[in-house]
Amino acid sequence: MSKVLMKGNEAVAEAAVLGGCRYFFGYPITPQNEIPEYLAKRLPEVGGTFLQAESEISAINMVFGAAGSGARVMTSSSGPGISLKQEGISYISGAELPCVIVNMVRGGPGLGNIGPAQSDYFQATKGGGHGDYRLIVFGPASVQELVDLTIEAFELADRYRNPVMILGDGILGQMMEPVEFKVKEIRKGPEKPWAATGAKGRARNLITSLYIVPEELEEHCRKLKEKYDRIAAVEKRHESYFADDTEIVLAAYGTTARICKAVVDQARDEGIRAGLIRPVTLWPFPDEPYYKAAEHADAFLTVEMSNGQMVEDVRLSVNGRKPVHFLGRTGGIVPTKAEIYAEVKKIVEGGVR
Amino acid sequence: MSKVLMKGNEAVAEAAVLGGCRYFFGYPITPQNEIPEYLAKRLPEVGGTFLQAESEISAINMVFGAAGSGARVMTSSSGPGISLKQEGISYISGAELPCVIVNMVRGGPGLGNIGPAQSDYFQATKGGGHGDYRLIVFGPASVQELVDLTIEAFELADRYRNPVMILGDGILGQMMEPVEFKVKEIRKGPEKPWAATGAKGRARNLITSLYIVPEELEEHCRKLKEKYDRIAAVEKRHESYFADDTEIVLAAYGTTARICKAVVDQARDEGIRAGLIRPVTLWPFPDEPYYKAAEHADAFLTVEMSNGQMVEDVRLSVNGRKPVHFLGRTGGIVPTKAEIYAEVKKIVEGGVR
Amino acid sequence: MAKGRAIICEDRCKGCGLCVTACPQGLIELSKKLNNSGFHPAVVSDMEKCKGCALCALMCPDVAIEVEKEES
Amino acid sequence: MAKGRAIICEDRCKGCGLCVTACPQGLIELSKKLNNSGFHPAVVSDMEKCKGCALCALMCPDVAIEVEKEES
Amino acid sequence: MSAAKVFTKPASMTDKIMHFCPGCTHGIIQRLVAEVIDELDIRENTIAVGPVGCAVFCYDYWDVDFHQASHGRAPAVATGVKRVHPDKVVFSLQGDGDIAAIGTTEIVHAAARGEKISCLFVNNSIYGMTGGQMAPTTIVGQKTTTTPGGRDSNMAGYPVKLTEMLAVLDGTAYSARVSVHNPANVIKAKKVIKKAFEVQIKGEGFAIVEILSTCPTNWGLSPVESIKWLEENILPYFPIGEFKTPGEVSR
Amino acid sequence: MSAAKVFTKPASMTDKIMHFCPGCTHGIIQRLVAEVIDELDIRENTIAVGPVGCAVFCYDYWDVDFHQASHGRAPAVATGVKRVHPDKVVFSLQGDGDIAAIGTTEIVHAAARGEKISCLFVNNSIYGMTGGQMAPTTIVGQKTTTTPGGRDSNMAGYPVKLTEMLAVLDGTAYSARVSVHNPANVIKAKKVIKKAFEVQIKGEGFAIVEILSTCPTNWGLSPVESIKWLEENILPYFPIGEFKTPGEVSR
Amino acid sequence: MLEELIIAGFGGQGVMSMGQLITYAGMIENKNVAWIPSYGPEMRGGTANCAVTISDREISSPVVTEPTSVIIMNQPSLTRFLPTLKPGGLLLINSSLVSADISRNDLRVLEIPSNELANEKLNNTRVANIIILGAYIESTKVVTIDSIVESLKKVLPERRHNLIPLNRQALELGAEFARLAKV
Amino acid sequence: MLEELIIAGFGGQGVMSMGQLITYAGMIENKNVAWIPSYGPEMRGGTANCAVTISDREISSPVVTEPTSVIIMNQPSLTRFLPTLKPGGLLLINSSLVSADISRNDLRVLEIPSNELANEKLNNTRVANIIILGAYIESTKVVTIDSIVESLKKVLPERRHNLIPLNRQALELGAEFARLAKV
Ligand SMILES: Cc1ncc(C[n+]2csc(CCOP(=O)(O)OP(=O)(O)O)c2C)c(N)n1
Ligand SMILES: Cc1ncc(C[n+]2csc(CCOP(=O)(O)OP(=O)(O)O)c2C)c(N)n1
Ligand code: SF4
Ligand code: SF4
Ligand code: SF4
Ligand code: SF4
Ligand code: SF4
Ligand code: SF4
Ligand SMILES: [Mg+2]
Ligand SMILES: [Mg+2]
Repeated sequence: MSKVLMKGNEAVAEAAVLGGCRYFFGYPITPQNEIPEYLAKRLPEVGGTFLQAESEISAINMVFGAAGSGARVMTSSSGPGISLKQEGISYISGAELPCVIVNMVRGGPGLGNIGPAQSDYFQATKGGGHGDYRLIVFGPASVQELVDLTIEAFELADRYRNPVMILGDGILGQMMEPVEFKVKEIRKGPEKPWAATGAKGRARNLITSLYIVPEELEEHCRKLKEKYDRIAAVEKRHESYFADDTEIVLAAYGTTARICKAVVDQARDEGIRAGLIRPVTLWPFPDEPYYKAAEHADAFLTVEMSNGQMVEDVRLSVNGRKPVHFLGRTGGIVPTKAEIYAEVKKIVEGGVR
Repeated sequence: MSKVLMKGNEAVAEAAVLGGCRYFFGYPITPQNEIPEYLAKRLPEVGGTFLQAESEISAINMVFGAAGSGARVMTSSSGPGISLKQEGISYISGAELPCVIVNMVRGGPGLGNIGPAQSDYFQATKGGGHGDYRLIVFGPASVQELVDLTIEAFELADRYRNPVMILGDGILGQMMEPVEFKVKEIRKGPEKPWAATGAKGRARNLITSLYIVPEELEEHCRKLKEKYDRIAAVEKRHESYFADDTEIVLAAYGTTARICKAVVDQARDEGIRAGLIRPVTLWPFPDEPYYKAAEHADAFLTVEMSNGQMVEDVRLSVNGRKPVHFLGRTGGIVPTKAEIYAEVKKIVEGGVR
Repeated sequence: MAKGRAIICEDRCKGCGLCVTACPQGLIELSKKLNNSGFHPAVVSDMEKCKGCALCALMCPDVAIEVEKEES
Repeated sequence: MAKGRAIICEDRCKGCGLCVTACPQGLIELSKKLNNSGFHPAVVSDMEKCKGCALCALMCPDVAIEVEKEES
Repeated sequence: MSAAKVFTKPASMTDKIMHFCPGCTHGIIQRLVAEVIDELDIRENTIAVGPVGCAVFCYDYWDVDFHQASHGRAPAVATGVKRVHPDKVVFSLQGDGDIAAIGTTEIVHAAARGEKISCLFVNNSIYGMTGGQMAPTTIVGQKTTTTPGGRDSNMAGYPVKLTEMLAVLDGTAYSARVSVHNPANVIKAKKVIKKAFEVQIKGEGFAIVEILSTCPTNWGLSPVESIKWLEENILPYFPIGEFKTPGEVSR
Repeated sequence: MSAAKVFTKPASMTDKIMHFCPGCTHGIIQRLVAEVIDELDIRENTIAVGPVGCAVFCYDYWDVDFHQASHGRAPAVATGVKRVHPDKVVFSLQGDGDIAAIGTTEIVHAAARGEKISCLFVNNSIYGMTGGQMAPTTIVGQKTTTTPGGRDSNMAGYPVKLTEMLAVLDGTAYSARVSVHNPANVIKAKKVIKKAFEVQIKGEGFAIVEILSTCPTNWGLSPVESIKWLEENILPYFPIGEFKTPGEVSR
Repeated sequence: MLEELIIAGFGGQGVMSMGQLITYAGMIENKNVAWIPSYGPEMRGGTANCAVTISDREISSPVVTEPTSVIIMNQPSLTRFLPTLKPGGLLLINSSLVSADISRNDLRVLEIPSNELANEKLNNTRVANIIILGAYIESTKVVTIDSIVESLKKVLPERRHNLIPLNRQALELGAEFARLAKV
Repeated sequence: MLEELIIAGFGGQGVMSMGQLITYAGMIENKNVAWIPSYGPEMRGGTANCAVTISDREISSPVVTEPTSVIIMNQPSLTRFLPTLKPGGLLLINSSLVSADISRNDLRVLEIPSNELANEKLNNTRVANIIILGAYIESTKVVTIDSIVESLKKVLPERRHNLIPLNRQALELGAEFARLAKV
């Protein structure tokens, strides 16, 4: 057995190293500090660089520079820090650079608190920065998945020359679960002939998001859109848990999805045909499974640690075929199995519209 | 006739003064510079303060301070600058402070260009910052409406203790149209007993968004949600243009809506029963009119200067009852009447699904 | 010579010992017992010797000490 | 004395006049005619007097001046 | 002969027990500020602006109107407050991470503008609240959770002397560094803090006071050891003194 | 006797006509940088980082690998680049708004870290690109579109002496101010820019060079008048000189 | 009546203020008006154009993509805007600066050597664009010369009002030219 | 088997590491495990608790809201977690620090004066929490004492391995106490 017991944050950090990340730029914020702290020790061991930036804005712009220089690079933060990174994320997306950004979501808005939350879903999936761009967003639900998706994030980032965000939450970052690191050898990124590395023996490279002529910017935006469409065509992922023959489909991601799984277990035990469709990619959102489930399910229940964000994507997916209900807790409070189950029962018994 | 010919940006600035704005904090960025430049002259005339901040982040935090001190206060920016303000906007929303924020949207992502665009719709309406919060977002379509909605923005901001955003675009800010300032006397805000003004003869006031105890933050978020629901119940606004008996309903806001109006004119001239539903509030989004129009319309066409953002809200409103098509131009390019009309014809004639 | 009284609030004290070091007379020590918050609070061993100089209070980060002085 | 030649590229020149001020010999003036970009380009009035000191070129913001010098 | 109180909790301080760790000198600084507010009799005339950092809850301890700021932006928030209430006393308190890392722009420009506010800067050479990461003021060689081998100047550079730096700016009227590691310095610190308030009240301009402070928890030392560590390690790099006083012009 | 070129366009400069307004000394600075790159023979070994400001298109003129930055963040972007390519020469160029307003934190901390990059700072005392608003370096009394009555130090404070300020930091190896308002100063400016590159190449640490420049368009003066205005108004406040040279330690 | 005009040339040729004057005049005549500027990507001295809409109905869209009239002040603008002009539309060219080689024959075309006219008849090249304005007004009757003069009064600062007679002369000169050319 | 345990007390009482030890032991025994910490809002010395899930099936939810066992190390935690305990669940209380006045009678309750035990029997109050751990293991058989000792070896740095015998003693002391109390 090669499993080790690890905190989510530390697992992300180790996974990044295995995924070939050699550069980390970040600024402290709870609840993700174990990531930089782990990497401050670990990166120098593999010849990489850990640098504590003076702010999140500097961190994301260091990432911008390192990504444009051809490196595999990561940053991580939470809530307020991710908000500050929005301009930089827009630039990186506009310049089509690969990087990985971790957000261990905490309670907001404002300073809020450091409890677990999922209220940065809109920001992550719809674009908190300016302009038309998309991040690939993963919503892992276990420490193992944190590891696997972090490693993969670096691959996807390079494949599409696009930032990839890992959207966790305070619980996921702090919890310990046994994990297996399936990747044994530290990965290396592909060759990056487009990178700014010094114009030795070739025409100079330019890393930019500036397209001053409208026709050229439109062309650039069209290219970006085509890329996003391509990603949407092949990268949507979800997990289906007893969702093939259902009265009611739960929709939840991350920590909340774990609780919903337990609710499905209980419901099935008690004769309710409940199921869970858990998006693994939050963008691109796996719409098809929901649309299809609307054929047999009578209703959907989206559960989030927010006042209702992903529920919009579920509604867009179901497209009016069946009612989509919502249950949310906020402020660092995790919805309980009991309350979700009660809601499921109410819906199944026709108690709510 | 008391109309004056004014640039959109200058009109916003004058409207702010009439609306009672006494403080402006901002940082230069094209295409909204006429707003601060106008106010640099104008505010001192009415005993107000214009201050050029050292950055957008400082600007929004000065707004935070002034709003918490009880003032009517405004800031304006565009694209990258608005992205930088996201953390501050989240804090202001969390602390429930009134203020007005103008975004004259330019082409993105990244540095992009200074052409007109509508690609910050998601950021404005879904929350580009962290945590569950909402801005009231106006999408004016003429210089007159810029004036009227700016004045009203200060009222709504104070009424709900919530930031209000004016989402314009490069054209709207630069164009000149005759406007009438219906408000003759400079308005004053209401008393603000909650403001930090020095605890003279009363218990001290605290302006904060920090709720360290999860139960308290959840209670705060619940209060915020109730407020947003209240706003959604009474503040949704739209303009309906020949939209009562239609084959096809156009959905567009701002400058794009103006062009769509001309398309509707042309279509009606040529025997196509086209109509336009123009959201005036982008949040809360006026969903009902679309939902109702789905009864008689065969299809919808959303037109945006983006790769498709508001179209999601239109789809959520129509809720699968009828197909919702999309036409977008980007990068500072304005969709032409001709191309929209062609699309309308294609849809009406069954050319597209 | 002036006579003083340093009154240490047991419940505010966190047992940090800064007052112990600060007292020029060496009058303060940490109690063996725990207060309600689980700290060993500071106590003045021999109040008779207290000069009321308030140096202990100046250094107390938790405003746990009040000092009185007898005026003559 | 060295003889020089300041060659001003008419199309690069924006007629700013900085070279005019810079030439210690006062040899440069702005032409009456317009170049393709609508500027009055600088011209050397009397090339014979040019010393090839390149001070004009040093000040030209548009790298419009090349200078040659005859070696003796 | 009658007994008189020679030391009590200042009136503008609430009764709430502070949340700081045992022996953390943040608490001394909180008290000094309250004492100054009392002495100047400005409790009803003051608006305080707080940091994000261990002092984030200071509104619980000062009985004055209070405005929270986002991390590092207290000087900008204070500017907004002061412009609306030019007749009020507006001050901010920030930690080293808050003021000298993420908030560098805001403090530099509040100073450059000669903003009539008083800024207090608690330098404990570490990020206290987030659990002991390197701060801009961390001493070369000092171990923190993000400099596990000690701060290496080749990788992570040198401590920022913010207060000296601000003294260069013409907008700065008063700039000084104090410490609270022993009673004599506590007394001196209070005088300097008071002066920073007076500079504002007299309209002389921007004032910054840096206060050296301990962080026993994240330094991994007892409170008493921490005091010693401050004396031996921080003081030599961050000397106490007034770097600029009103009337001086730097150029 | 044969004719030799004594002045030509530097090899590492492209043929593209620059977009700067007539007589804007931004152009001189662009050329000097290219000349230095030529003289040090580092064209294939250099990565440049640009600003958002009038020099935003500098990638069109320098024939080197180039990395754009967001407004004010060039030092952070350059840090990212340099850490990945420690063997390359990495430099940035920024305007006064870019470096001394929005980007204050980034330049201060690049300096504090002793980041081995060369930072060029074009001070034209105004926001050129956005149409002439007040800059952090705008002189007291100077009219701009956002100080229509002239910069009022009581409202808008004093110009920021960034280069002097950075000299205070231990991470700064080289800090100097030059000007390009006449041939003698152009020659001197080039020497100083070259030194800033050499400081990096020798691994001595962070270098900053401030270059006084004109903005005829937004100053509302002819190019020749602008030169004069610079001499009479900017030079007295922003004196030319070296504020720190390698080896000096500020403390 | 719906007039959709584009004026295009180099920055600095007065393209923007020509458009503003017409817009102002339209407003004075109680018409519905709108003006939209558009700058090229260059910082200074690049191309610039503006769109003016004047209508007696409410203006649906102020964005002009198929103009009814176009005024051309430099060569690149001719190439760009010629194809957009509505059939039957008016094409006004400053022939002092632009050599017109018009590929369409469904237009009303008027070429005015306005720099020469300004120089020869008024001894002042600064009003070349005002001459074109006069010709435009004569050819379209969208607004009157009086209204333009009225707007000049509002737009020019008091100390420049002495220039108004010269401008009126220029307007009339252009109008006369157009009358004679009978477009 | 699905054990959902909450351990709650003051920060600094070793609450977190108790949970980690059990989790580690579970993993060593090839069970599915998860550990989730939760800190109170106070910076230091405030309340802290952690949730441990051990199961031989895959763990659906690692978030514990209705624990099967609860270990209580301070008074406020009793108030907070008593109501959440599943009927029939195990309530373990350090009675040296907490005065138990249990309002429910559907529980298995075990009160251990573990500070006294540690002091008297082992002459070392530091292992009070390890004694409780031993009692917990005896009462639930979720993992073995051997596995806990095994995890101690992994968790403790080499130079602290000399403490392992003491810890085993403490575990066995707790187990014995539980056996005698026969919960
Ligand atoms: C934008 C943002 N980034 C990071 C944080 C996390 N954070 C909270 S306090 C703090 C720094 C605390 O250090 P310091 O300012 O030195 O204050 P101290 O706690 O040492 O007194 C940080 C980084 C935050 N709340 N917001
Ligand atoms: C975040 C952000 N804010 C504002 C702008 C707008 N902007 C572009 S350049 C510039 C400043 C230009 O001034 P300066 O840095 O002095 O350079 P100059 O043009 O004078 O050379 C500003 C504010 C922007 N692009 N991004
Ligand atoms: S008042 Fe002075 S003498 Fe008395 S206990 Fe305190 S420090 Fe000691
Ligand atoms: S200084 Fe204060 S808190 Fe510390 S031990 Fe003394 S009385 Fe207690
Ligand atoms: S080279 Fe010297 S002398 Fe010749 S034109 Fe230029 S400045 Fe004048
Ligand atoms: S300095 Fe250069 S651009 Fe200016 S006038 Fe002379 S040659 Fe022309
Ligand atoms: S963490 Fe450090 S700075 Fe914060 S309260 Fe504790 S000792 Fe003080
Ligand atoms: S605007 Fe000013 S700084 Fe910019 S190019 Fe023109 S003259 Fe130079
Ligand atoms: Mg600190
Ligand atoms: Mg500038």
